Amino acid sequence: MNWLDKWLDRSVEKTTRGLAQRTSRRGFLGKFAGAVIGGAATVPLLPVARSQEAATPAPLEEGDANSCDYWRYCAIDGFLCGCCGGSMNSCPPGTEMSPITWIGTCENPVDGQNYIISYNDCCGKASCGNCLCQRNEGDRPVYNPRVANDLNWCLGTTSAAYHCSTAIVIGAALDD
Amino acid sequence: MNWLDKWLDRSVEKTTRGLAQRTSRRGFLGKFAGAVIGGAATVPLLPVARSQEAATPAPLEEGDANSCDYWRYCAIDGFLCGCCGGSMNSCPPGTEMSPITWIGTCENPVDGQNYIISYNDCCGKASCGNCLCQRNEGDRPVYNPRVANDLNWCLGTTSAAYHCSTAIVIGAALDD
Amino acid sequence: MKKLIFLTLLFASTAFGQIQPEPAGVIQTLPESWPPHWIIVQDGAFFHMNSGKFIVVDADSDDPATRFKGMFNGTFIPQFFQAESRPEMYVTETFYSRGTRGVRTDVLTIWDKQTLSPVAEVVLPPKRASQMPMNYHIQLVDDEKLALVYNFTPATSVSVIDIVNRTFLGEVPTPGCSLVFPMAGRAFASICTDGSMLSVQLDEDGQQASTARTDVFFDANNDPLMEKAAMVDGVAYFPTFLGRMVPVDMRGESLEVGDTWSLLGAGDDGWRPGGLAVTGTDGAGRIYVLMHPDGYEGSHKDPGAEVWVFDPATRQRVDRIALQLPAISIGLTRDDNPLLVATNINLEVDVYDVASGEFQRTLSDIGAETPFLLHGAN
Amino acid sequence: MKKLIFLTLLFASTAFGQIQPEPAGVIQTLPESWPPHWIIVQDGAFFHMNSGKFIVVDADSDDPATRFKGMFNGTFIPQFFQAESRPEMYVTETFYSRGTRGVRTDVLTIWDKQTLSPVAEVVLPPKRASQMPMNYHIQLVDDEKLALVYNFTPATSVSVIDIVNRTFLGEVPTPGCSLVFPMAGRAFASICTDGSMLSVQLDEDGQQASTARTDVFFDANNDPLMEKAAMVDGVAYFPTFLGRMVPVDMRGESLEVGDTWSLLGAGDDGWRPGGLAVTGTDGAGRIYVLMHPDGYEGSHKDPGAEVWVFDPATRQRVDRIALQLPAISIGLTRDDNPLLVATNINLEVDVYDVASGEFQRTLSDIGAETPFLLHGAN
Repeated sequence: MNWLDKWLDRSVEKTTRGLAQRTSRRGFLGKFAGAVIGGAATVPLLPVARSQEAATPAPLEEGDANSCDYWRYCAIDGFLCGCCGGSMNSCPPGTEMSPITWIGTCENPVDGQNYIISYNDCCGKASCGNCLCQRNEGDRPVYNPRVANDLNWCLGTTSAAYHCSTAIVIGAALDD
Repeated sequence: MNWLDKWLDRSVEKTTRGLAQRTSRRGFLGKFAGAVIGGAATVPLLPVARSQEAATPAPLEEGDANSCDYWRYCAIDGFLCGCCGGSMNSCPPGTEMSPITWIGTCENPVDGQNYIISYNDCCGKASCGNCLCQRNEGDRPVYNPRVANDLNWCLGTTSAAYHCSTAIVIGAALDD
Repeated sequence: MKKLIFLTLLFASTAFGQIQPEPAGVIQTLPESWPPHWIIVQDGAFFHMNSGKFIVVDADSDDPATRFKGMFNGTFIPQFFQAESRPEMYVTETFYSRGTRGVRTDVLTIWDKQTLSPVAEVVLPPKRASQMPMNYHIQLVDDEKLALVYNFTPATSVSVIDIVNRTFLGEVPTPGCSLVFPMAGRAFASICTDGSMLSVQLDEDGQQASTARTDVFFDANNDPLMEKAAMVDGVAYFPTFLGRMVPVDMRGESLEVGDTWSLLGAGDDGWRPGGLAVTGTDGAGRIYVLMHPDGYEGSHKDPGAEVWVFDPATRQRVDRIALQLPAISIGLTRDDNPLLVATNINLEVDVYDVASGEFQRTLSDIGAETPFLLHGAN
Repeated sequence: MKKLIFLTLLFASTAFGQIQPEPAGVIQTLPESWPPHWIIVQDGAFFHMNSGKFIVVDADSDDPATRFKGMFNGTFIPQFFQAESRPEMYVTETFYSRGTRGVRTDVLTIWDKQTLSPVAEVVLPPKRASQMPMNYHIQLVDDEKLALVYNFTPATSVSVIDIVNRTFLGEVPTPGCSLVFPMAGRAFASICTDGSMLSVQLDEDGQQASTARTDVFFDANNDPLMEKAAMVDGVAYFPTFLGRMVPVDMRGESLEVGDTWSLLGAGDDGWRPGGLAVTGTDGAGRIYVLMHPDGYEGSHKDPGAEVWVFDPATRQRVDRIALQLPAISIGLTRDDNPLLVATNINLEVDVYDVASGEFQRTLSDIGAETPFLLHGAN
């Protein structure tokens, strides 16, 4: 039994309380991605595709890009920018995209292909407050900051105020 | 039918949402008190007792001093300081009592006597968030500031941040 | 692109798949002119006043995720005004150097409608009125060249700002009178404790040139004018606690109090105006008033059950919209096919089509704690 | 009494009744030494980060109104530490001159336990780690003469403060290592990305005197130490993701890694530690760990269903407390008859009596939005 599911299930009630429940462990941004970190990871090591055959201008996608279940968010943790006036890969008006990001490796169910996702926070305004989404797979403690989602990744921005998080496809990865 | 009652009744559910409901018209401090304002008031004009016979060191009271129904709060509007680490007539630790107050005239059900109540806000910390209590009888628009509860009465304090409200008995009043 | 530096470091020894990376660093912008059914939800964040918000929402949208167009912050129960001639919005807000303590700074922040970014600020005397959100704390006059901000310390005054050059000009006292109502030219009106109104003419430098007072024309105790007036074509329509409507013509050099009429018709006994934001107007000049039945002393801020629509020319009620949930505040979009929006008692925003009177949808999950005021976008 | 001026004005022509007016201007204070069952609820206000709170609550009280003893603010996900030798609490917080924008200022604010007022502040380099609340962001060492604050920019370092004289002394780099764990004397430890720990000795001026690194002693990827250690008598006990317990003795000049033991006994397969605040200790030196069944990769922050109690001397589980609702954080009061407090999945605080293991009450309506951490009062 997955306790987290229970927790999140309860929060689907669209009440203020439900919303509050979704926040408690926020875990800002930053997730574990085996291919990038390398080393002995608990998630499968995903060497990046070198073959031109895999090349496509962009992955075909389907599903609700503002649902926490969407494939790109396999390692996201924060308010989805698509619910905040941005989109899954752009920031809402008046925010600043963090130049320092964390990386996930997510499988696109449409093509079964793994893609490298850069999770860039949008910064400089207070919490968006919508569509809080958290997945802790691959998260590690804060002494391993590149894979720790208890960090606020609004670093290198004019303001460290955290607003929401994007999920930007930056490459394809090949399974072992 | 009293729409406000309906509104407040719903808010008695002890949910975050319920709590939020109780806030919408907060109406900081300041209420109408006929005896003090004088003039043609819609509430009964209550000349203040001049007789020594009415003198008592303090009124006898009964009831829950942290309930919005408590007699002293007939003209209060805000978070009850008794739920915030203060009491009905003292401020919570680390706050500052506003030197500028508004006045109500409330009937004590124990002795049937009317008393003059000074509502002093406690200031300098963010919203206490507990026991929001509002009664609009005698409230008038903000151009009549001494009787307007849409004002923040944290005036003349080091910080205007509003935390909670007290209800201090400062005298007895006689009915007409 | 600064943001790529860290990525480059990470991937220095790692090859990428050969797909085209999506562009990074994209920041959305909004149109300079907003669609007519966008609204601005003013969230006072009553339990967290240092974290107030203005949320731009598409009131036509049935998609809870995409109806949210953007937001900007406003601190410590800010007040708000939109320009018509410029894509600008104005917010007066208060900051303390240590959150709720320390040195106070009041500013008028100018927000750009396309970028939802602060493009300038004017530091004000730290006197702005700390009150519940209301529509006559900030106004623009003189073809939107001057901004006026109401102060309350409890002494009352108005700060005058050259909003074109974004400089503070001075402070005009308004003893015994509150708020700012726009008059023609460089002038404003305030409403006074004694039941009169004050008008103030400003000179070229934004200083007080002359003032005038009307006679006492209302009873501030027994049937006070609500300060939450509806303005149509330069006339302010003040509902009273007991359901009268008092027009004050502000188009001339002096104020002219018009004839009072009643909001109530036959069978309307007991209905009164009430709520936090009680009035609204649409592009056709109709006036909307939030009404509740069974009024009593103290019910003037109770949630309303219906919205009554009046034609100020004929002084007749022309429509009556029953609300699916009682509401504490109403607002209107500013187009010819307006939506009525209402903050309901669950602190969600309900949308009604004015033409049909029908409930359309509830805008919940927009990140608002206490959506006190609703503004149709200009 | 300044406050009487306004009243005097009002009542100038009005006689009072001859009762004794109640005193005005009374501000409550708290005892210098707090009752052992008071707790400090750290509300990160995740949806309103500029309005965080620390709320002092009597966990023994069944009266929802009077259990609230007071509060103070903390801005932008503050971190917290209580002194033992002084009635002081320390909060590191971040302010922007315009709320969420403008000039950043980081401070360590010193709060007095009797007055709940800020008695001093130390301005810090604007580098403090912006992370979820956790217990090893601030620590005191050298008989509480030095305060240490963890920085992350993402370069890691520690700010050193003379907390007696309330002055910033300097910044010590901790490359590759995070957080501050207290060591004996003027020294601290940090835990490192590579699976080792760093120890830093400070000189009289609070500057780095010497450093040492342990060998790599844990696998930071496959079974990492949780940084949320329990400290008992100078030994830090780190639970691992998979349920081992790794002690590190911090009482000497250098760190000594002890023998690892397992939290799991026969029949405990699948149980793992997890949550936001996973560990606690009581006055008897027992260690409390928030546990959930059916663990999996990524479950290390899931809410826990039980709290397991261990005696670190015997390495045995001595108690097992079933929670009435799953919890995300736990804390303990620090007395001999401790209460276990737990932030449940409704974000209320549940209270359990440790001796009986019985649920006592739920502390709701304490004005907290997101009560992330719970601290027993010193």
